[in-house]
Parts: sequence; structure tokens; C-alpha cells
Amino acid sequence: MKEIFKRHPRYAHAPEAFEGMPDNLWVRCPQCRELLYAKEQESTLRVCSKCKYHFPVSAHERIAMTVDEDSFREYGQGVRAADPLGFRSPSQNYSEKLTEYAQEAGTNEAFIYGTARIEGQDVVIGAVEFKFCGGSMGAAAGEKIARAMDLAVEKRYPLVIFAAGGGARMQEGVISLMQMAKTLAALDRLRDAGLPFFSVMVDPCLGGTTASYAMMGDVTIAEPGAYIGFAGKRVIEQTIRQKLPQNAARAEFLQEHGMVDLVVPRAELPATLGRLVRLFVSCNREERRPVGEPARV
Amino acid sequence: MKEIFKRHPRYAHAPEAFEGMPDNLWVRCPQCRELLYAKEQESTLRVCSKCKYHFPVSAHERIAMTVDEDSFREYGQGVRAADPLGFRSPSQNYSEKLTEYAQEAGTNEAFIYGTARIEGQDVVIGAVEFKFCGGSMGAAAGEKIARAMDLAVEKRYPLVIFAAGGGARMQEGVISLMQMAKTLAALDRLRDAGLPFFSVMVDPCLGGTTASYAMMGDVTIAEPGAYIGFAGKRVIEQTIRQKLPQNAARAEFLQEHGMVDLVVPRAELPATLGRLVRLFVSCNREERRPVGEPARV
Amino acid sequence: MVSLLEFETTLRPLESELEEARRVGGNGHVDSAQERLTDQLRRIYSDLTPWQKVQVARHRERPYTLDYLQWGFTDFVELHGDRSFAEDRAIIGGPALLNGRSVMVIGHQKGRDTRENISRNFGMPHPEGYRKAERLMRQAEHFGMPVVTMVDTPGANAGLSDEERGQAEAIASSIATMLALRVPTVAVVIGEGGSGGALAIAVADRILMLEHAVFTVASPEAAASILWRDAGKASEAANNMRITAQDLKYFGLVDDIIPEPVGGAHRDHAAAASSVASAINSCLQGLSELPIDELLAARYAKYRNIAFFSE
Amino acid sequence: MVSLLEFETTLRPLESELEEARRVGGNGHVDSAQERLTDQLRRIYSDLTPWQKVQVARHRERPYTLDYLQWGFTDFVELHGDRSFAEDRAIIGGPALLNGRSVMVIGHQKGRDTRENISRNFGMPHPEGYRKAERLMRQAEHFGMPVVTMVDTPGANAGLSDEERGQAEAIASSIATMLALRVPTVAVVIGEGGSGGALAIAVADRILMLEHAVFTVASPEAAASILWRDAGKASEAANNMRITAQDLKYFGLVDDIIPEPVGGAHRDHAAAASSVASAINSCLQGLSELPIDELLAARYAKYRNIAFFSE
Ligand SMILES: [Zn+2]
Ligand SMILES: [Zn+2]
Repeated sequence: MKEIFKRHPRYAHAPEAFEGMPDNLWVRCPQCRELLYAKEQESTLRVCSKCKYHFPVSAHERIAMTVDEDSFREYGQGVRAADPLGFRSPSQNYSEKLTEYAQEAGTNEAFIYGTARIEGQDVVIGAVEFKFCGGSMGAAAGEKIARAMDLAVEKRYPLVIFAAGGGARMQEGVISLMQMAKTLAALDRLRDAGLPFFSVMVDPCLGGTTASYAMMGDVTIAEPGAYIGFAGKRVIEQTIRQKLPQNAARAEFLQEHGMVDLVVPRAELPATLGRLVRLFVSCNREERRPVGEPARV
Repeated sequence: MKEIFKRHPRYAHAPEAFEGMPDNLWVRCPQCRELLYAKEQESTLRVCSKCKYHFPVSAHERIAMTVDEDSFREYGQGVRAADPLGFRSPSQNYSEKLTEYAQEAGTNEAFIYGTARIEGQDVVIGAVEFKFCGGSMGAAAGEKIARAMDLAVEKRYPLVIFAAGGGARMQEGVISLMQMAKTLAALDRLRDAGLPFFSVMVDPCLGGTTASYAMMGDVTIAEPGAYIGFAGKRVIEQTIRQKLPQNAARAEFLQEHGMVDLVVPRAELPATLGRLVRLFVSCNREERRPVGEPARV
Repeated sequence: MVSLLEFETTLRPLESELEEARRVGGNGHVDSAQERLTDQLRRIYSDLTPWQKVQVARHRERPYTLDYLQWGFTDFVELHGDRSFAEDRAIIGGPALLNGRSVMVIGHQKGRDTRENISRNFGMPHPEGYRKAERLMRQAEHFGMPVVTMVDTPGANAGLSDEERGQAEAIASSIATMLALRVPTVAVVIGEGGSGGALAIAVADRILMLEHAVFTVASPEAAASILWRDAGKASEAANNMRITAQDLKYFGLVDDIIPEPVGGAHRDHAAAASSVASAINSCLQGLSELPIDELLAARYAKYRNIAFFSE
Repeated sequence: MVSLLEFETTLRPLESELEEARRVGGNGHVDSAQERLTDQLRRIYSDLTPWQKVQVARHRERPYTLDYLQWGFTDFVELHGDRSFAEDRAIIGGPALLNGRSVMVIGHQKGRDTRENISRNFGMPHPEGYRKAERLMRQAEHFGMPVVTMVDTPGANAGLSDEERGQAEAIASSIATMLALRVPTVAVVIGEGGSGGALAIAVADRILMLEHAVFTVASPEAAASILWRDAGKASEAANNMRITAQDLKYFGLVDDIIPEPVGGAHRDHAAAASSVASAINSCLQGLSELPIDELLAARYAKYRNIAFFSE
């Protein structure tokens, strides 16, 4: 786990949050330094009661926080990454790493999905698991995202995805890169079917994730304070040779710049999604678009 | 004539050019102040040989400079403005003014059109006559522009329009404003028919002209130095409370800002249009788009 | 009490009488004072000059798009951004329910005070505002939602940066998109319909106008300074330009006039919104019955045939 | 003489011999010196390491999109601008004739010298570049022109202003548009296929790669600094990442490899362009025979089925 963050120093405050000081009664907020009572973290949805900092949460937690109680039925758990390139570097042997990732994350891949209900309405819902190799979109994760889209088409449910991670998984080379195209191809079928896709971008959401399905939501939603962009903070700083302002490429900045429809605090998300599903489903769209007609994405 | 320019001081240099000192052998270039031999003006297509300033030319001259010799056949000459509002102001009585405009311009309205050939290829071609009430789009001019589009659809020819003028004709109120919608409705039919529209914007091209059909060319072309924009120079200066730089909202500026495909000197226009017609017609587009499918303009 | 316009000064003594009656008490007194006030209001508003209507349409307490959304619709979710440059707060939009039907509402939005007006640029959109509008129209089309627009702007913003980002292109593209939308569309001119910046979101299957709204090819002030050579002659210009709902209905440019509460929409937001919502609703009911290709053919004919010329 | 790369130093004596033979004269001498040089070139280029290919793909005399347009196409008219913010010279495009057929050519464009590179941002597009590409794709679709793309970029630009204008959105939208185009599409990786900024215009019915071109998920330098903890280990990273045309053909990610002239495309622009043009042409001939719905179904399957996982 530590290794990932060493490699991505832009998430430098995250390990503390993730580890949550399990043997301790207190968690320190990485934003305002307040000490928070660990037992209250669940009831506050892991949001700092003082500064409203949204702590990272696991994919399963996110879904549980959002959907009607016990309504989530997971699909596709058997899909696991292979090691197509036989990738080795001094710091890692990819096929062995995969086992580690699974143990750390508690998921078989960097994405989980299934059916659930939000305010009583059926949806397909998925979430990126950042603890699995930084939430990167290897071929297995890409396949699962595409299957979530397929499942929504098959069941004619709206789709909700918590998008995160940096996109490409270097150890799978161009195969990983091509998952951008694959998820967008699958998403086009969802559009053809006239079903809405609500994309919820959470910290951090970057690169191949934003540059593929995440930014193509019919409605794009962001968690407050989430870093959302094409390039990571460090990469931009190298390009422009200066420090980024604190708010740059955060959710609110993205909304100012027209990329994000809504910045929604974690606690309000079920109600917001519930209302959106009602609005986009009650319009009872007839299928006017002939099969195979170009999507206007 | 003078009156128009008093009211539009942004074209302050134009009268001199327009009047062309008819009793004189020489014309002064309003941009570089060079004295040009009047008799040579025709062979240089009214372009200053020193600084390449493009003098204003009449709608008929423009078409003659562009199409194959003697190939232009004018249509719709009988369409003339009415005075729907019975408009009067201290400075004018609109219905009387219309007669004056026609005399000054030598056309019955601010737009002429017809069929012609460019490098042997059939086109429908039209041009705004700036001398007729500043090239404004009254209901008669709007009707003629829409008919040029209809004619292109009927004959299945590409369409070329020299767009100019400020758009709205105040003396016809909202009826004039609505010509923006009317020309765009007619243009949508041209799109449905898969025929290309090459919009050539010449100085000055503004307001309701650019904000309707002129900017919607499949290829947008501008004459060098032409002022092209939504608002006139004076209006912008009032808004931003400072002087505009000389090049602001000129053709080259518009190209830098992504609005214009090509800035083409007058002399090169026939060859450029000839090539574009070949490229867009030789692709032999089949009509794949069902009638009534939405245009993606 | 709402602020009075200059032609409403005769109301002041009647307002004082009403206040006095309220202070003294006695229902009879209050009712009759109220009645006199209402009568006077009705008298004034039944005979407004075009220039007076301009002032009513620009009244700073007049209901704006968000007020109509609050009082006439439910479940509005405001969506933001053009997906390429910025969020423009001078045009707002998003889905909402109208009588249980999802519609996409898009409208100009002015600010109620100076601070809000600065953030909303006095309801004068930049190109990104029109691009957001166009994005929401396409979204509505994709999901089969009718589009409802509310028109209320002095005009599109006219700065150099607007030219840089293609104000003309943005307006033209918005009009072209709206004309071709494969869903029913209704536009309501709720205040000032200022030129191309208003038309950008007004080319609907039905154009409705509030009783005291105006729609102009250029602002009366601009017209006065050009045609009267005196910006102070705005009232003369307004009176000559045929800018009222009644004039435009006469010319067939507007389909219907929505009556305002006595004394103007600014005196009763809820009542104005209720009239507007029910007018839109009955339009949509009619439009939804047409097969989409007929609707589009009718829309084409409506705009292609706006014609006043001799031949 | 073109500039030599570090692994080509053994060519220097042979070049000197050829020069000497030319100076002395005598066709026999020249021919045999030329032959020795060519043999050595062939030897070197038949066995390039991935890292060497990266250097060839980045060679500053390598043909760029405009060179292929000049030598392989006719009647190219370059169209400009995204119609909303700017003209981006790092991506060029416009219609051209290929064997008498109108096609829309869109490609990354690097500069040949420093000044041109600054104006073209070293072939790294801003969002407006991808938006121009998308505009031209839609235009091609509307007029039934096949789309031909040429891929050659270190990657999309990564500045703060790119974030402000939605680099991620622009790339995603370009990919989505290209996947849904109702015309045949062919992409040719002519140099560096750098990550998402390359993929944005590469998702075609057929992806071709020049013999010595590369396609990377991240630049070898970036990969080295992350996975090797040492940016200097770029050659090791390149050798591990499977970035060559041959590797990608093996994985089925690339449909065909276009052979380069002996010693690389930079040694003979005309010959390289002629191979590229004829490869594109034969692809288009095949693709044009398919009904458009079959073409789209095949394209969907091609991308939906890129899958290497266990279950
Ligand atoms: Zn805190
Ligand atoms: Zn000159």
C-alpha cells in the first residue's frame, strides 16, 4: 500500500486517512488537522465534522452509503487481471503484485458493480476501488466497467458509477490504454438505449478515467474537494514550472470551468441521485433513434 | 449614402473607397494612403497593390470576380422590401428610404443571388449588397437568402454566399430579427440534402449576419482584414471601456480564435472555391440521413 | 409594497389610504381601500405605452427564470457548464417536473441585487452560456424531454473576449440546434427579449409572451441613438418599434399572450408563475400529440414563412 | 545526409566512403559504396530494440502528417479552428483527395525546427485541437467522407489552462465521436503514439502502424521514473512495455504494419508516403464495401472485445 503512495506523492495525505489508525480511538483530519472520534466516522459518512473534508472510502462503502439498505447485488466478481505482457520491473513482478492488491483492497479488481436501488428505483451501480493498484483501468477493470454498462442496457436501468483513479495501468501497456476505447464503446450502447449515465467523480479522478467514460456522464457529479483532471498535479507543475494553487483542478474549480454539473456532498448524494433518476426516467423516452445511428456524445 | 456612415462611424474610411473619386484618375488607399491609378483597380480586383487592402466592392462585382465569365444568372430580382411597421423617425421615412437605397445600390434589395459556375462546376451563389441599407437583413433580404438556399437544394448545387452587413434592419423590428431564424431554417434543409455551404465573410460582417447563417458555413472563409464579429467595434469599446487593438475581430484574429477556416485573398478565391467544390462534391455522399433527422450544425 | 415606477405615482395616495385603513382597522375600510388601489392599478396597466412596458419588463422585482421554476415547477435540478470553457450564470438550465412530466427548462437569469447581477452579468450571456443551453437542448432531445425556454435578457454580452470565444457562432449554433430539435419546444418571453441574444433560445414551436414583456430587434436606447440621434429619445423609439406582446401577436410573431396579475407580474410571483406554467402545459399537451416529423415540418414552415415583402 | 542516431554510428565510415567515391567519380565505385551503406542500414533497422525505435519514431527528420499529405495525397485544403476558442496547430486537418476519393485527413503535427515546434507545441494538442478534430470528423461523416488519421504525439498537453478548458473531456469526446462515426475510418501511427492524446484520434476501423513507430501507455521516461524509480532507465522501460508495431500486432491491437524505406521513413519521405497512401487506400476499399451498419457493428466488436483477463 505504502508503495503506491510513494509513487503518487500527490496523494500524500491519503495513507493516514486510509489506515484510519485502527488501534486508536481517534483519526486526524488531513485537511484541518482536527482529531475526530473514530467511532463517529461511520455516522458522518467519513466526512470531517469541522472542515467537511471527505475522507477516502472503499468502493463497497461508497455503494453502501448511496443505495437503499441491503439492495446491492454484486456481479462479475470472478473477473481478474491477467499479466498479458509478463511485466517485470525492479520494483515489481506484476503477477505477484496482483495478489497483493487483492488482499489490500478486498476486491478482485479495481472496479466492482452490480444492481441496487436508490430511493426505491432500480439502478446499475459501480465504483472504482482505489486501493487496488490506484484504481487503474487494467483489462479486467475495463471489462467490468463495460459489463456494468451492458448490464444497464440489458435490464434497462440507469447507470451510476463512482469514477476514480488515474486510468492507465502501465503494467498492461497499450492493452490498458485501449480500455478507454472499450468503455466508451460500451457506453455508446447505453446511449443508444436512451438510458442515463450519472458519473460521480471522487478524489482523485484523472487521466484515462476522466478522458474516457467518467467525463461522458449525462450528468457529471463531483465530490467536494476532489482532484479531477487530465493530468496529475505534479505533471502539471512540471509543465508550467510553478506550484498549482490549492483549489486548482478541484471539484469546485471544474464546475466553474463548465466540466461538472453538480458538486454534491456525500450526505446529499442519495437524494440527488434519486431525484435525477426520477427526472430522467419519468420522461419515458420513446426509442426514436434508429439502431446504429451515431451517438451525439 | 453619407448618412449610413455617419451612423456607423466604424466604417469611417469606406465612403472614400466606395465613391472611388469618379472624376479622378486616382484613388487613395484608406489603409496605407497610397495613391492608386483608378484604371488599374479593376485588374487588381480592387486590392491595393502596396498594402493589399481589400477595397469594398459591390455584390455584382464580387460575383463577377469569382465565377466563370458570364456564367451568373440572377434569380429573385422582383423581391422588394415592404414597410410592415409603417416606420417613421425624424431622420427617415422608411418607405421613402427604400427607393433611395435601391438607387444608390443598383439592386432591389440588400442581397442578390443566382446560379453560376466556378471552374466549370455549378453552384448557387449570392452576395450581400452593403450599399443597400448597410447590407441589413430585412424581410426581403432574408427571403432572398432563404430562396438561394432553396434553389441550391432544388438544383442540388453547392452554395456560396458572400456574407456582410450588420444583420438587423431596425425599421422592420422583430420581423427583421426573425430572418436569422428563417435563414437558419432554410439552411437546415440544405444540410439535410447533404450539400455544402461555403460562407465567405467580407468587411464588415456582424450581428445578425454572423449570428445566423454566415458562421454556419461548412467551410467559413474570410477576406483578409475583414471585421467579423458579433458586436461592432464601437459597441465593444463601450462595453470594455477601452480602445480595441487594430487587429481585434479582423479575419486573421478570428482564424487564430478558431472561427474561420481560411483567410483567402480576393485573387485566390476562385481557385480555393473551385477546389472546395471538387472535394465536397466528389465524395458523392449518399443520403444516409433520414428526412427530418436533426441536423448537427 | 413593491417599488413604484414613474407612471405609477398616482398609486401613492391610494397606498397610503390602504395603510391607514389597516392601521385603523375595520374590514370594510380595508377592502374598499384595496379595491380602489386595484382599480387604479388595473386602469394604469390596461393602457401602458410601449416605453412603460419596457420599464415593467425591466422592473427589478419582476420574476425571473428561477422564480418561475420555484413557483411553477417541481424537482428542478440545475445543471452547469458548457463542457469546454466555463459555467455562465446568465443562463441557467436543467430538468424539472411540470405536471408530472420531465421537461428541460433553460432561461436567462438576471440578478436580484448588485452582487448577484455581477455574478450573472445582468442576464447577458457569454458564448459559454449559449453553449450550455445548446448542450442541455441536445440532452433533452436525447431523453425525449420537451424543452421550455424563458427569455429575459438585455442582449448577449459584447466584449472582446466574447468575440474571441465566438459569440456569433454560439448564438447561430444555438438557434440552428433549437430549430432542429426532435422534441416539442415552447419559449416564453418573460421580460426583455433583447435581440439575437434572446432569439438564441426563443425559436420554439410556440412563442408565448407575458402581457407586459417586450421583444426588440435593438434596445430602444440604441435605436434612439442611431435613428433619433439622441439616446434620450428611447421612449419615442420604443413607441415606434412594435415591441410589445400585443404588436408581435398582431404580426403573427408570437403565438399567445399570457395575462399578468393586476399591476404586473412583479406584484405576484406565484400567480404569474402559475399562469405561465399552465400556459406552457397546455402548449406541450397539444404539441405532444403531433408525430415528431409533423411537428418539425410545422416548425420549419413557421420560421421559413416569416415574410413581409412585395414581389 | 540525414542526422545519425547513436546506434547508427557504424554508418559514418560507409557514408564517408560513398562521399569519397562520388568525389572521385566512377559509377561502379559509387554503386558499391551505396550498396554497402544500404546493407548496413538494412542490418541495423532489421533488428532495432524498442528503445531504438522510440528514437527513430522521434527522429527530427521523420515525415510528419503534412509530409504524408504532400507526397501521398492531392488537393489538401487545411481547415482551421474548433469554432469556440482557438486554432491549435498541433493537430491539423482537412479534406484531400486519395486516389480520386475525398477523404478527411486529421493528424498530429510536429514542427521541423524550434520556431515551428513552439507554434505547434511539439505536437502536443490542447483541448481545442481535439475539438477541431471532432468537428472535422463530424463534417466528414455528414458529407460521407472516410476519415484518415495520422497519429504522432508525445501526448496531450498537460498545463493548468488545459485543465481549465477540459483536456479530459475533449479527449473522451473525440474518442466517443470517432467510435460512432458512420463512415469508414483508418488510423496510421506514423511516429509516436503517446497515450490518451494519441488514442483520441486513433480508434479507427483499422489501425495501421509504420514499421518503426511506437504506441505507449505512458512515455518510457515517465514509466521509468515511476516503475524503475529512475528516469534514466527509459530504455529498460521501453524494452519491457511492448510498444512496437510488431508487439502490438502480436496482441491484435494493430491491424497491419506498413514497411518503411530502408533505414527508416526519415530517409525517404516520398517512398514512405507512397506506402502509407497505398495501405490506406486498400483499407478504405475494403471498408467501403461493407454496409455502414455492419461496419459499425464490427467496429464496436473490435473495441468492446479488447480483453486480457481471467474469469
Ligand atoms: Zn477537517
Ligand atoms: Zn494600401
